[in-house]
Amino acid sequence: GADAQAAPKTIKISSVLSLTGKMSGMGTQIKPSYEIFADQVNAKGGIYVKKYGKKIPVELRVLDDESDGLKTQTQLEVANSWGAVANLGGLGCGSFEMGTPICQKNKMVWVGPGCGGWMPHQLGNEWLYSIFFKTPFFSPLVFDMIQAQPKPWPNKVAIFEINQMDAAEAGLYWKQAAKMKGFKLVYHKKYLAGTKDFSAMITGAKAAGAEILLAYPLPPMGPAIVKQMKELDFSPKVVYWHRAPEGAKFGSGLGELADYVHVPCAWSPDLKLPGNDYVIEQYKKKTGKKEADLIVGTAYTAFQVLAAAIEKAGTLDRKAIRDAVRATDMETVCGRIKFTDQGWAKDRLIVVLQWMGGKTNIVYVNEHGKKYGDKVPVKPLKWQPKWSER
Amino acid sequence: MILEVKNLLKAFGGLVAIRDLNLAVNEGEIVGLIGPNGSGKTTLFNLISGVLKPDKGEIRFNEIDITGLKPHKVCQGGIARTFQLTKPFMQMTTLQNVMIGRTYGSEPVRSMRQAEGECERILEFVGLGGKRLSLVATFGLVDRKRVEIARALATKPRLLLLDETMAGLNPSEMEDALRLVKAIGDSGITLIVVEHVMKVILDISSRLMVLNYGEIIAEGTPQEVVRDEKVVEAYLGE
Amino acid sequence: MLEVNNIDVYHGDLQALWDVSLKVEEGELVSLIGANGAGKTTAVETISGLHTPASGTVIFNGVRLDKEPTHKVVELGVCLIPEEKGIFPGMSVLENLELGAFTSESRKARGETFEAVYRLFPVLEERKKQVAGTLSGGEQQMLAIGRALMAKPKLLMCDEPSLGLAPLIVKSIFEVIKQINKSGVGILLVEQNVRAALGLAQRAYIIENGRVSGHGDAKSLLDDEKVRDAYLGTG
Amino acid sequence: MTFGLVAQTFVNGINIGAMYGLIAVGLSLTFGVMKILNVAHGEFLMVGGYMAFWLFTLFDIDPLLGLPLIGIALFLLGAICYKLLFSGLARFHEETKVKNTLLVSFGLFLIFPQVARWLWTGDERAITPVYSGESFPILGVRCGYVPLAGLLVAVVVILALHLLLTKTYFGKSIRATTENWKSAKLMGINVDRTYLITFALGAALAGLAGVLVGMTQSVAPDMGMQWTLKALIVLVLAGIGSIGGAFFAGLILGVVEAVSANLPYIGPYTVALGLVIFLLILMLRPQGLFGKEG
Amino acid sequence: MSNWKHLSVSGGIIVLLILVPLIFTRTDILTFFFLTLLYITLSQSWNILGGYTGQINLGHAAFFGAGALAARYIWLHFGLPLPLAILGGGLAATIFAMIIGFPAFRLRGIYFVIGTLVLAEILRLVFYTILPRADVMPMRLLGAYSLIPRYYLSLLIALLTVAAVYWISRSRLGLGLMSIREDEDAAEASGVDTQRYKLLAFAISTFLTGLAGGIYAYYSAAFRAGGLFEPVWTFDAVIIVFVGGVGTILGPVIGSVFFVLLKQFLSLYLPGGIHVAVFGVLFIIVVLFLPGGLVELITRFRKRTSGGSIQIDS
Ligand SMILES: Nc1ncnc2c1ncn2[C@@H]1O[C@H](COP(=O)(O)OP(=O)(O)OP(=O)(O)O)[C@@H](O)[C@H]1O
Ligand SMILES: Nc1ncnc2c1ncn2[C@@H]1O[C@H](COP(=O)(O)OP(=O)(O)OP(=O)(O)O)[C@@H](O)[C@H]1O
Ligand SMILES: [Mg+2]
Ligand SMILES: [Mg+2]
Repeated sequence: GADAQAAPKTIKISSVLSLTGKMSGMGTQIKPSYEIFADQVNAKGGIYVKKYGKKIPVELRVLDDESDGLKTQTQLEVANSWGAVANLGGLGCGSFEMGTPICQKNKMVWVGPGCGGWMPHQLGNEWLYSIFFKTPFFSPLVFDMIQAQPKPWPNKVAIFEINQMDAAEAGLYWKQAAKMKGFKLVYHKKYLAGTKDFSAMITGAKAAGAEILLAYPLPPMGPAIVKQMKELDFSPKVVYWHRAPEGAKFGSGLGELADYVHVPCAWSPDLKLPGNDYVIEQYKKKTGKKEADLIVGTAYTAFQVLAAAIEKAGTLDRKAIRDAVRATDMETVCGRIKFTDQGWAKDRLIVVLQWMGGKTNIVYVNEHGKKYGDKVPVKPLKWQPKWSER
Repeated sequence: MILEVKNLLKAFGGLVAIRDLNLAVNEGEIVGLIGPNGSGKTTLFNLISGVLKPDKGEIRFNEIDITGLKPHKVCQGGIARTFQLTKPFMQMTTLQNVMIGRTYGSEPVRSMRQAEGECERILEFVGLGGKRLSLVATFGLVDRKRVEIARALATKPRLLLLDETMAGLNPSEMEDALRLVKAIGDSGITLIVVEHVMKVILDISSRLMVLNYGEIIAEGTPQEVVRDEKVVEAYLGE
Repeated sequence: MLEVNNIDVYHGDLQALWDVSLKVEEGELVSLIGANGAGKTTAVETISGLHTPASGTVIFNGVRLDKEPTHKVVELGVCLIPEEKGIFPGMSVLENLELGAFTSESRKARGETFEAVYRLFPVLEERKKQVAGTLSGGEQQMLAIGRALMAKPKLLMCDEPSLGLAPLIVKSIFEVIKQINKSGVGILLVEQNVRAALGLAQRAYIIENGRVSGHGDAKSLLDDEKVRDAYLGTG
Repeated sequence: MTFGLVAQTFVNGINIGAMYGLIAVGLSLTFGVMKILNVAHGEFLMVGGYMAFWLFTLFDIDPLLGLPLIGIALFLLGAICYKLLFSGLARFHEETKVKNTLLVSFGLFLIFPQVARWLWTGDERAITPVYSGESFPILGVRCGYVPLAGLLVAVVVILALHLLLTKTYFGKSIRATTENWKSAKLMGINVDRTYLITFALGAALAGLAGVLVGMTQSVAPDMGMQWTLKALIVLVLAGIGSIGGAFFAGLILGVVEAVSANLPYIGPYTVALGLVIFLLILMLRPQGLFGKEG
Repeated sequence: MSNWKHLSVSGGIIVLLILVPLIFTRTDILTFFFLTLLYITLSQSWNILGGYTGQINLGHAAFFGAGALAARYIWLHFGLPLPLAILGGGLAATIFAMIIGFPAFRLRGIYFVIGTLVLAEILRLVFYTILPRADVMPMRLLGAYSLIPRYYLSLLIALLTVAAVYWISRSRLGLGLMSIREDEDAAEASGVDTQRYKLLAFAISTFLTGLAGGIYAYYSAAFRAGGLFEPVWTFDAVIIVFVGGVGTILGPVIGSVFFVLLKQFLSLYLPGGIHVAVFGVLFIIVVLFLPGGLVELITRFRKRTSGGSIQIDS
């Protein structure tokens, strides 16, 4: 029955994000996305909670973790004590791995754009939900993408592997997939986060005759690698990176130098799925940017999923919300979201984007995305030419 | 013989600071050591106290070879020293300064209470009784020198090396200091005293040695030495 | 030439000088004597602008010094050889001397002053390439004086130039000071060695516990009973 | 490894090493000479990089042409920081000074990146003039224009600095001030101004290095500390106070890193390897590679 | 203050601290209490070497990290009892310190400072490489996780550390350490075996740091091995010691409370990054205008209110 008396004034939802520190670039892109969704919901009176028989507005509290894992944990304790019913996560496997155990211990669901790493999901944490696909499933994409092009295909693969969990996973699955699909690994180097000079690795990969370069660079390293590749006249046909090319300033900062770089993504502003126009328009209005950043849709989706789950749970009980999140099966601005028991989104739409002329084009879409037909407009892929011919 | 130095040699790069030096000091003596600036007096103290290692030669204390021992070992063995440029522990109290000597020196006392009692007596002795809880950093030169002497005494040395403890004192302060040094000598501690102030050195030393370019050029009773031509030429002037 | 009027000087909360006044006339050699910690060093450092008096004035040739920074005071021709000598140990003897002539005026006359200093201290010319920190105590004192002369001072203040020096050197240092004074430079000499200082000076001031307790003709002070008791010892 | 690979590796090492050298030389001025341990040195570098970014994107000024402008801007910034924060500490005894300046500059290290985030957001920024990434081959070895320009700038700046310190009165006054603060005053040296200028020069050098880093790599608000660390390492490697040595030590470190990055097994530890070498040298030769004994 | 007054005040504070988990049940408040106690141990242990012995160790994180890693492995991966694991953390840090201590103390002054900084940096890089994954507490433990035993253990170790420093400061050992800080040559000349006592101070300091690491290993739901060696662990300890009052017993305690409160307060009430900058500014102000730290502020205040003379309390 409806008990208006006991109804809380707001639905408290926390979001622990990196607004300062090393990862702040990503955090400051996610925050407006969450706010857009909160405003949108609140404009309609909030989320309907059956237990109270009415709509209750959402109160979003963003807490800065200063890109420091320890701070991520203490801020989640603050969120817990504040009475948040759920937490919306930030990006990056560091905060993901450090933060979600706190959610597990405090029994509060975490829904986030997440990280590519598969490992955190295999530990049995029942409170963690990531709407991103995981390394074993998206790593082989690069080879599928190449083999979907007209022959001749480039064949020799170089991997620059940063010493981070998700990159190590990706490295592993890249190697496996390359072998299965008939590609040849000619160069594989591990390097430390914080490495600023890539000329040694580039020189090595070039000497090995690499035609496909796979890497997982952090955003600040993106420009350095590109410039040094040009300087050393290394022009593999395919440059396929995670992370750095997703950065808000990758294309605008590098200009023509960014051309031909590929990045796999869960969302693109070119997707024509319902709701995207609104998100992009609001994002531009809110931030004054010319283009929506690549993380915007994914973050928005996290909130979409959480809000739907709260409504479905019909109560603000944390466990009930968690169970509802687990049972999610819905269409979002990112396509269909459905979780596995381990909390990662399965059968996800993934697109591969190629930078060209300061913006991204979708040049490949995986089988789960093909179902959407024209709503995922794919443009032809271009092999990277020699630097002298660009 | 309490101290015996044989064929000691020390060079800094090309500069030979101590040149094949021999000397002997008897128990209970007060030996004055003089010599021009840069003649090697402080270097000799540094060698005896273990701050520097000699290039050649031997130093024996109480018939025991102490050549090349670390300074704390030398101190624990019974040789204490003061520094020409004073080095008291600035951010500590006078009492704490002296306590370190008492608890780490040659006959260390482990009980803090007992050490405190003894140190207070030493402070009275050097005339710092009223300043036991003041920070040394607030002291002037005279008191700093007193702290150094007290700290050295607290290590219960049998041989004490004093490096220009009188420099910078005016004549009347010097007289106080002189009385102090004499009292130390009377208490049975053997002393080697480096000073440039002739009045002082003549007054207290039972024997005088003159160092020049790292060599002993004269040795004997004060009266003999000051009349020595070489000494007059190298050190005293007409 | 130099006039110090009623200055009070503090080291932090601690007052070191009370109402100190003194004068040095053109070409005069004046001595400042007193016990340890009496405030002699504080007095000359205040004149040099290293401390600012809380009250009172310092006037040199009609210019107020007490509000000026040290480098201005030096430019006006007042030089101090500090108690701890203060040579630049890592630099060569030559560089030390060059730095002595830092003010633009003295820089112009560098050539001549070099000659004059070398004439006074031939050993400095022999050692001009040597790193100053490796000189012996006596040589360092000579360097300090030589360096001060490079500035072509009108008034030279020496803070205990005999400290820690062998008797032979002490004699020659006093001799040099006398010569410098004869060449027309005013000198304010701080000394523990009261007998020598009074022998050298024309006039003297006695400082006790931060106050000027007496002043007068050097010869008469030498005979003064109280001075004898306090500073000359009984020996 | 083929000859081409070896030669290319060396050239790469020298390019990055020159940058290390330039950064270390700036720190060598403030730390080696004045004993101000400025852990915010890398922050000046970061600001320099962002200034170049601004000049380039807002006013279309080529970063290399902007160098003098940025040098002046950072000089002023350094002067302000010194005046506000460090001038009171300058007269302390060496060890106290090192400790206190370390702490104060640590405060700066907390503030600067945040200010940068407000001004330029947390994203990395790249400076890409048309010739960015352009290079030419010599005997099959690629030489980039930008690294070459960096090398040139570094060499010129270091030579100029060396001459300034040893040949001019001003340089001597800097050294004198460090050796004995009180005596320097008594020589008629305006000690406060000398320190101010020296510190500001150090900041300006960091700024210049920042432009080069921005051109070859990218700038981000949190990049400073890594470069400070690098500079400290190079500085100690060279021997504190040795200006020319700092440059050569930078080159050596650059080459060592470049070579080791291509060795099997060591590859991922390249950065750590440089540090291990550093520690070994410190143990065996505490005065550094180019420092004087004693 | 008389000894009695000292004792009763300390006793009262300890009793209050014991009551904390009964009064506060909010996990964030307990976490902040826990962190404050952890920082007390971390900074107080730094203080032994840096404040009392005068050896500025910028590699503190190396020993914290060694302690934490060792404790975590002994506890979770080898399955030994927790107290043993935490003790093991302390010992691991000490053993490591002794291995590097011999060469490290050949370095004097600034070379020691930078040498230790680099040491921690090497470990950080190496551990990020060989253990790139976060070490997450097993889910079975996370399900039953409670902050209360963690709080009490950290209280115990913090008290132990403070007591150790209290004892050191009043003992012969403390005198020896301080003499090294003031002047090594003079210390040697007074009979202090400076090399040995430096090593001893290093051993005590790193043992306590290792215990802090052990406690952290027990507390932390997840950490990244490389992250344990991040310079922040060192810098936080250094900041706390200097803000509180270097070379004093109370300094690190007051500093830790101030640090945790201020950082937390600022980050909750001055968001948008202002808190980081404001913290930096406040920190600089303390360093510039309160060289003796907050402890000095307290003594000044006491002097003013009581009007009496104060004694030098080391
Ligand atoms: N560590 C050192 N390195 C190089 N030379 C040194 C060192 N210590 C002393 N010397 C040199 O050795 C010589 C002897 O110096 P020492 O200090 O023993 O003289 P001293 O007799 O004590 O003189 P003073 O009366 O001026 O104190 C001097 O020429 C000095 O410059
Ligand atoms: N930097 C300082 N801080 C605090 N007190 C000081 C400082 N310098 C000097 N004093 C104190 O001021 C008083 C005067 O000292 P000053 O050095 O001027 O005496 P002095 O006559 O030159 O003595 P000396 O013969 O020892 O050189 C002394 O009590 C001294 O302790
Ligand atoms: Mg001597
Ligand atoms: Mg004096």
